[in-house]
Amino acid sequence: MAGTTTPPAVGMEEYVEPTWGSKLAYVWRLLWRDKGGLLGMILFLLMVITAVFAPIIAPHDPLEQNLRDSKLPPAWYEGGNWDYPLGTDRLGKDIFSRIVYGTRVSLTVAVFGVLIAGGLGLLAGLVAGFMGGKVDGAIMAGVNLWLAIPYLVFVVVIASILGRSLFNVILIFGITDSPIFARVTRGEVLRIRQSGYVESAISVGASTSRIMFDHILPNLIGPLITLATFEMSAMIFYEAGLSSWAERAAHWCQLGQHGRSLPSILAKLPWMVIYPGLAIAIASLAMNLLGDWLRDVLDPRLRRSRA
Amino acid sequence: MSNEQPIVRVENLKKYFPISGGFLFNRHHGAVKAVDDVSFTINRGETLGLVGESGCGKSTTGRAVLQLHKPTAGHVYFKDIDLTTLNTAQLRELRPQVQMIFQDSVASLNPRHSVNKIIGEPLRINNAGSEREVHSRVIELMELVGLNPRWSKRFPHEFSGGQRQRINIARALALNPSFVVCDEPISALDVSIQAQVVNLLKELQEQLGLTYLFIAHDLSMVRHISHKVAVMYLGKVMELTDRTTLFERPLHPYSQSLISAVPLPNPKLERKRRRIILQGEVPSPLKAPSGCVFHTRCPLAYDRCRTEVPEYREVRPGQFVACHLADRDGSSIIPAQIA
Amino acid sequence: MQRYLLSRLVQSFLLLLGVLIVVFFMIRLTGDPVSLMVPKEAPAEVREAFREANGFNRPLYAQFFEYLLNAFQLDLGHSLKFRQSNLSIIMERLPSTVYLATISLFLAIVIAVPIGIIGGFNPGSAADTVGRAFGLFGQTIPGFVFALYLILIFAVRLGWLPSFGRDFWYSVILPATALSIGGIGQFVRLTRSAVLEIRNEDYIRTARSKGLSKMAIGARHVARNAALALISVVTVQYSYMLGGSIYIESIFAWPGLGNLLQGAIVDRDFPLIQALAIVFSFFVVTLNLLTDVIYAVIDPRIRYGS
Amino acid sequence: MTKILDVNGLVTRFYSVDGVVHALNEVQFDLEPGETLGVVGESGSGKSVTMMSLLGLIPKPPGRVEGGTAVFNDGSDTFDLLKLSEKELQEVRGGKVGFIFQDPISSLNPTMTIGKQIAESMMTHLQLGESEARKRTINLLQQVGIADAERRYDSYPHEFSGGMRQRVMIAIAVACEPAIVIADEPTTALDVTVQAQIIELTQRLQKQMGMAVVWITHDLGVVAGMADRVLVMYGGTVVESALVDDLYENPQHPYTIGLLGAIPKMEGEDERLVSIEGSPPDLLQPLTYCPFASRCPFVFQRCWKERPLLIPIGKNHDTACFYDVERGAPRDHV
Amino acid sequence: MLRKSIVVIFLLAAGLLLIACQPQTVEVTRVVTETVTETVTEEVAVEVTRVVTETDTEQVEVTRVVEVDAPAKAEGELVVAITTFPNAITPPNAAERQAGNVTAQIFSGLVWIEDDNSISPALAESWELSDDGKEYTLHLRQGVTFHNGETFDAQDVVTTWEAGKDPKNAYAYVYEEADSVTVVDDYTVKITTPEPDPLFLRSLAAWGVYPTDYYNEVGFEGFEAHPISTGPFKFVEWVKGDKIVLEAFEDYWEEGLPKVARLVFRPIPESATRLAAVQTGEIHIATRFVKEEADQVFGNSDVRVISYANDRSYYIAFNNLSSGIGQPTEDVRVRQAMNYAVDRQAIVDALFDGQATLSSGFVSPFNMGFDPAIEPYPYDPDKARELLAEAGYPDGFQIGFACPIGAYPNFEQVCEALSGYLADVGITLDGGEIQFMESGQYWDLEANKELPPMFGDAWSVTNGEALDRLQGALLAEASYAAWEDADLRALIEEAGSTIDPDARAAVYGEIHQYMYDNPPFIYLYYPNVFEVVNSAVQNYKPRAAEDYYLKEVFLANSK
Repeated sequence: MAGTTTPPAVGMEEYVEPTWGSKLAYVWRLLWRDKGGLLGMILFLLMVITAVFAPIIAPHDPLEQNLRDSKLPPAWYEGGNWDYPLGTDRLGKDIFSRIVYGTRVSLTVAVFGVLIAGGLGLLAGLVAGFMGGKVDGAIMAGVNLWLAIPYLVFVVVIASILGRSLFNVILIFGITDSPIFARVTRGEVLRIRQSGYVESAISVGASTSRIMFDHILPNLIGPLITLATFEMSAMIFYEAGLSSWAERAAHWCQLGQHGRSLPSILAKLPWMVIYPGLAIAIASLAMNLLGDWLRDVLDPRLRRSRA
Repeated sequence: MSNEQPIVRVENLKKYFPISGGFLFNRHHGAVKAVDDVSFTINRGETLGLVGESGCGKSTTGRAVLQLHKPTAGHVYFKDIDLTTLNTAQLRELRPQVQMIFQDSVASLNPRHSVNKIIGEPLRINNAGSEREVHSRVIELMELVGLNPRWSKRFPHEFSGGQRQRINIARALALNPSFVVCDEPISALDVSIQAQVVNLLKELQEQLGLTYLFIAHDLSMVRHISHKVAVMYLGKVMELTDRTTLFERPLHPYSQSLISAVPLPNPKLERKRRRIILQGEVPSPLKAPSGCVFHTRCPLAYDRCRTEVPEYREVRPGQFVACHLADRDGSSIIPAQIA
Repeated sequence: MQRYLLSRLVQSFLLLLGVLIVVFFMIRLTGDPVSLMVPKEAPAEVREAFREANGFNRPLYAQFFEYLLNAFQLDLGHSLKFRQSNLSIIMERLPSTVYLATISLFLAIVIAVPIGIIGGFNPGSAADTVGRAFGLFGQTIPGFVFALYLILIFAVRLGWLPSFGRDFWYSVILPATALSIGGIGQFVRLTRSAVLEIRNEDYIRTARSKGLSKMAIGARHVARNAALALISVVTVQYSYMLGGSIYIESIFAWPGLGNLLQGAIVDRDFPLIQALAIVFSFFVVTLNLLTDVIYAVIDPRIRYGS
Repeated sequence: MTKILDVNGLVTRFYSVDGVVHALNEVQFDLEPGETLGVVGESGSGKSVTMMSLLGLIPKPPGRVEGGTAVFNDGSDTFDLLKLSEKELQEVRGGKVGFIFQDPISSLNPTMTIGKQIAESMMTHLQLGESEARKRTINLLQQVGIADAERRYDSYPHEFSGGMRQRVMIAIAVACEPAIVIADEPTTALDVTVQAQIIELTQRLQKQMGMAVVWITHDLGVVAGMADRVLVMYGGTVVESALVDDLYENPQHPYTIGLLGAIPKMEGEDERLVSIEGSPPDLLQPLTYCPFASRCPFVFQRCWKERPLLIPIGKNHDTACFYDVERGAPRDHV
Repeated sequence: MLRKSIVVIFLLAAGLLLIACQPQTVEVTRVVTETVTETVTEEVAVEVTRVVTETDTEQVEVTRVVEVDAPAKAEGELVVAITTFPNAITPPNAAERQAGNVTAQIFSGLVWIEDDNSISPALAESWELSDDGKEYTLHLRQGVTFHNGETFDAQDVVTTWEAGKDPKNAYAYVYEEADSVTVVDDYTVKITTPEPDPLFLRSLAAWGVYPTDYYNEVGFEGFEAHPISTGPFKFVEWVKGDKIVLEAFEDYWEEGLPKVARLVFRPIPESATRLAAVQTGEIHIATRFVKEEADQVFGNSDVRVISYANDRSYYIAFNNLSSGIGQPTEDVRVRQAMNYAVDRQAIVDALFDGQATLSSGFVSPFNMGFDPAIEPYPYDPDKARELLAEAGYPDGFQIGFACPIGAYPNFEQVCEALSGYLADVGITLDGGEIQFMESGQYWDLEANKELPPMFGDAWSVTNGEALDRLQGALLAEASYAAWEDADLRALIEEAGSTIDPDARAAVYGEIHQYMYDNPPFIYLYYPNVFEVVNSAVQNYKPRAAEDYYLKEVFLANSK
């Protein structure tokens, strides 16, 4: 062997532990590559900021009524003024402030709805997937049953029993959406259980709880986060439709509140619907784009390993 | 090896997978006899190679030996303890001594765990000391298997196939086992890397006095690493003997054809060689043939093979065969078949 | 395969039984049916008479078993508002709903699948971009808002199409368009991703290695396999269109089940809501079963599978 | 004899998330009519990518063929494969060049009968009608050793065993009697006994139809028995090319030497296997020096500075190395 | 991908452009409009739309002059939109106004209520009431035939009563108001009531008559499926959920009526669709619009807007029967204060574009005995604060407040606005917010008297007298009552037993005054309802109770 000076071999470079900065830079690279994801992320962050700082951003209390200033058009139209940038509704509430606070409500519904649905679904899916056999059969039969019952029945029933409140909207979303999470969780659990690393963990004597919490749960996160994003988008979408429902809270659109007169509002006071509607569409779009991106990034089957 | 003391003794091991299904109530429609009456012993410090084509039950045997699949029947003695009688807790206690290296090095490493976590997991499970001690043991193991210890915080996808298999080996060795089942540890690797891993396994065996059950379908590798070799076909051992005997004077027609099918990396020899090309493929274990399971593909099969299951027995000292022909005249059929 | 289908049939039956039970108790949870159903002005004795006449004074379990027994005899009770058997009311409306849903589904497939296929075959192309945007548009625009604009434009402004009802063969165009928009969005995205995935399959590489043209690969190899990926979504969407078309049917005064349900909710006609819930569940369960059958028919791996 | 295929300077890159993968770096080889060329190398060495690049089968994006020529000449036609339009390539694929892929399970369309999958090729290239194609397909199925071909025509892939599926793949590849068949690791997923069957079948068909066969494999044993010539690839480039006997007896590239040493013998006492330490090269870097440098036992400074090109060192024997193994010293005239 | 997103936004924006083209119109027409339809001469109906702009300049615009030329015989097809799917089209079952309006075209009652609420003969040509006020003798019209050719006689009235009180009917109790119905002779019947009932004769208007033979033949179900009576239109078919088709009855007892040959009812629940369909000419008459919708067809000469006040009184009720016991609202000054605290006019302007009549009590301007001298409470927050202070609540108080959802137009917003005004005088809400409830649950709680001490509701009457509304809301034993006041009870009971209309009107006047001084409610408004009809429709007169009769309606030929 010819004794020679060799520079460090390719691929053998010193391992640098990723810092927060480098991790963020990596995420940024992934985002930059998928401009849709980038847009989704920016919009999502905007939504979060809007929700968190709603009292600072909104010029008015969303519930404050001022009948003298009712039905003002957006500021740039004749008759509008910058006190109410996007105009007012029939009680003289500021549409812009309502959208700002509505972001809060929509995000709350989406986040907690997904948390409930995800929590219930995760639990059911984990138990079903992990226990297998009769337990699995029973849980999945329940899941199928749940899915076979029309969503409106839940709405009608919960509305009648518990009345309308933001919490109940969340509850409805949580309950009706949980079977989806259960199915996905179960599927993933079954897949992960079959995986080599679980088998090898068993072979070194890992306990059931260790397998559950150390091996199965962390690997569930990716697919579930992706699913959650899509479901949040759907919830924001439906919350607008159901918002008749959760009264009082400052909602986007409040389609139900306008009830049957929505079309006439569209014609006469379009700003009352357009801007909130646009907010919903943008939110829904953001979550969809973000979900698409997360699916690409988090799905281990699509992730490229470094050769 | 001089040490002739059996450390692992497998007796009449069976693993049947029930086929069930149907509506309303699960009914058993029969069973796949993945492992059907397999017996062998492995001496301390020795390697038993287990070869056969896919679906022959060699991996299931490996898992059944380690009780990762509960055997349907039979006994597995490890240092005279019958593993089949142990409950989960007792087994867990014994796990450190018996370990397994899995085939697919990608799938058998949790993608979300660092190397440190993966290799240290068996130690942590068995409470082998403080985190600092565990870490120093991990470093030690990484060095042992030829991994740069500074990579301990990396994740599996940042390693190449060969390196991942080294991680697997390091984990298996973490608890100082005396017996390791290697389930096709090299078949997913490139040729040059295969040699690295096999060399490593051999070195470790010499260094640590390990006993291996080495499962593979690559006969040349099995020959290289094993002391004894068992040939499986459809859940049964067809032939078991020391490796020299098997490769030079195989008795079972299946062993013969298997050996003859291995391509040799030598063009001249290869051109001269006459192969026994078996017809067809391994039948589905769902519908295993009657009599000798090999009779449907055996070039020498005759009536008796179709009806009567050949007895698995010691035809010559140390050479166990399950074939009626070997019964008649074990040695006479060899020269006719192998060039 | 017959065994498989038989077992799915039995499962579906059990599922329906479950639905019957759950729906009954859920509806009962909503409160005393009598105060919901009797007009506000009615005197107290009228309420009691009503309670008695409808059997609401009996113990719950007795009511439940009678309900179950009746359900097995295809008697889903009587509507309070219409004073008719629920099933006969539903059967009167069913054809309209099935017709609308079927046309909508057809429309969604015919529009969305080609867009998805083109996008999936040319990811990143202009056609793909437009297609994806169209898909997102379909998924983000609320169907009923879309419906109102359809009426404003095509009925009021242009006067091309009727604004409501089911009087002419072309009456279905607007409601079907409105109802299909969400499905179009979903189908575009799913078809696209299915095609993208299938494009990377080894057998497509094989097909290309045979020298087949893009068209031939698309038609012979991608389409069928993409269809497999789409079937379950299509049936889910169809059951949604059958059951969830409340807004659309209501806006277009379409004489179907969604409209009926809308009215039933407004009128708090709980027996009818209950019957409709059961019928909608029946759709879901039947369509699930149908999905399995279709899979069994077109996927040879199931057809001959173990 | 004119070469049926002459490839020079083939460059293919993949534009991936992590950067540009330099998959092929000026690959150079040729193929004579009727010969069997073994292409050996480990995964990522570029064996498959080379063949796929020639026929436009690499996924685009992210792949891109960025340079080189590949002159195809079957006696009647001469053209550069890399300059053909997609439409022209379609005529070549399946018609003049047949492909056999590694995994017969995923490489067959699960929802199409195997008969149709074979006949499809004939109908495309030979302009046969359905019944004629069916007749010839059944005939072909018999030739590749599928019993009861008439009935099996209408079977689906999942009803076949692995070996049978690979026979179907072979039938697809040779359906239009191409001049070249490229077999991409066709036996890797198969058992040894089945592998032997497939090798035998391929050889028989090759003789019968007079095709040139390119047999891609990582198993030096397989090509030893069947190839006329062997190409060893490493790091997206050809490192050695020689007649089969010459290569096995007299390997010149350190990688080839290592590869041969890594295979255990089937006879005699076992010695320690020669293992090539280290890992395959990172193709994210452009190849400015010898790709094998980091693993080479003979490496010296020049190897890190310059990339060795393929040079003839004997009759029909080329290698890309600065070190003369026989002499035990760097080559001086390169 | 960025490109894609831009396209998405572009598409969304394009969709919104359709909406965005509206605002200009809106700003231009942001005027207080008032649409009045009046018949100017007998020969020519001129529809006059008077537009009063903000600057008070008056514009009179003649949108259309139509030849009034009533056809000699019934011709043309009149299509009327109804807002719900009728459950039934027989009088004892037609559960709400829309179904009742279909029924009214098929059936004729025994008496007829004129537009001014007076009673005139219909199938009963004349009647006498016994001295004790419990026995009515009706003399029936002769020569009246049913749609199936049967002749109408006294037995049919008995059949009508018997069929009507069948407990299967939703409104059986209306028929149970009669104790007995007996045949005196072929054209005379005697009807007795258990107590003297001033409103009984009115309810006979709703007794659409049943043909005895036919009813006995087809039974309850058969009759529901194919009703037959003596009305101006006869039943043809009912396509459930789609349409109800009637056609003119040639032998109708009123000479020369009806004037359209075919009458079709189309259920269209969505108001936007009704509005679209009436604009396209697919339907002729569409009802139940709000002002904003009616404004949309402003300037469209194909249709005209009809608006009129609806006798539905909106109010916020107080409770002194259950949840309100011990609450500040038991003090009359507090209740007065709360009436002063609310700017009704502002609410009505903001939410109804001013299209509502303010309420001064439970006896409405459309009711017998209404005293126009009693003005609605003015908006006077200072006075409210003063009264509150007087009552011992200078800083206000906190109280529970509930409102139904989806029951009445804009009512949620009305409640919100109201709570804002109450907050101005220091009255805040329990839990800080209004308890909004689904209407079903709401009525349920209301009937069980479990609503909070303050809750919103509305009550309509259709017979021109406030009695039903007074009895239902203010007598403790009534299902939906939450307030009891001994003096008020005495007055209501007096009104309920005074047969003489003039005397009754005087009692109503007293009640009006009493309830103004001693309000059990916060009075709100009577909203106007809007209808849009095709310009060709002539002689169409809806009433305050939202009911209408189409026998005299005809379609002008000119187009």
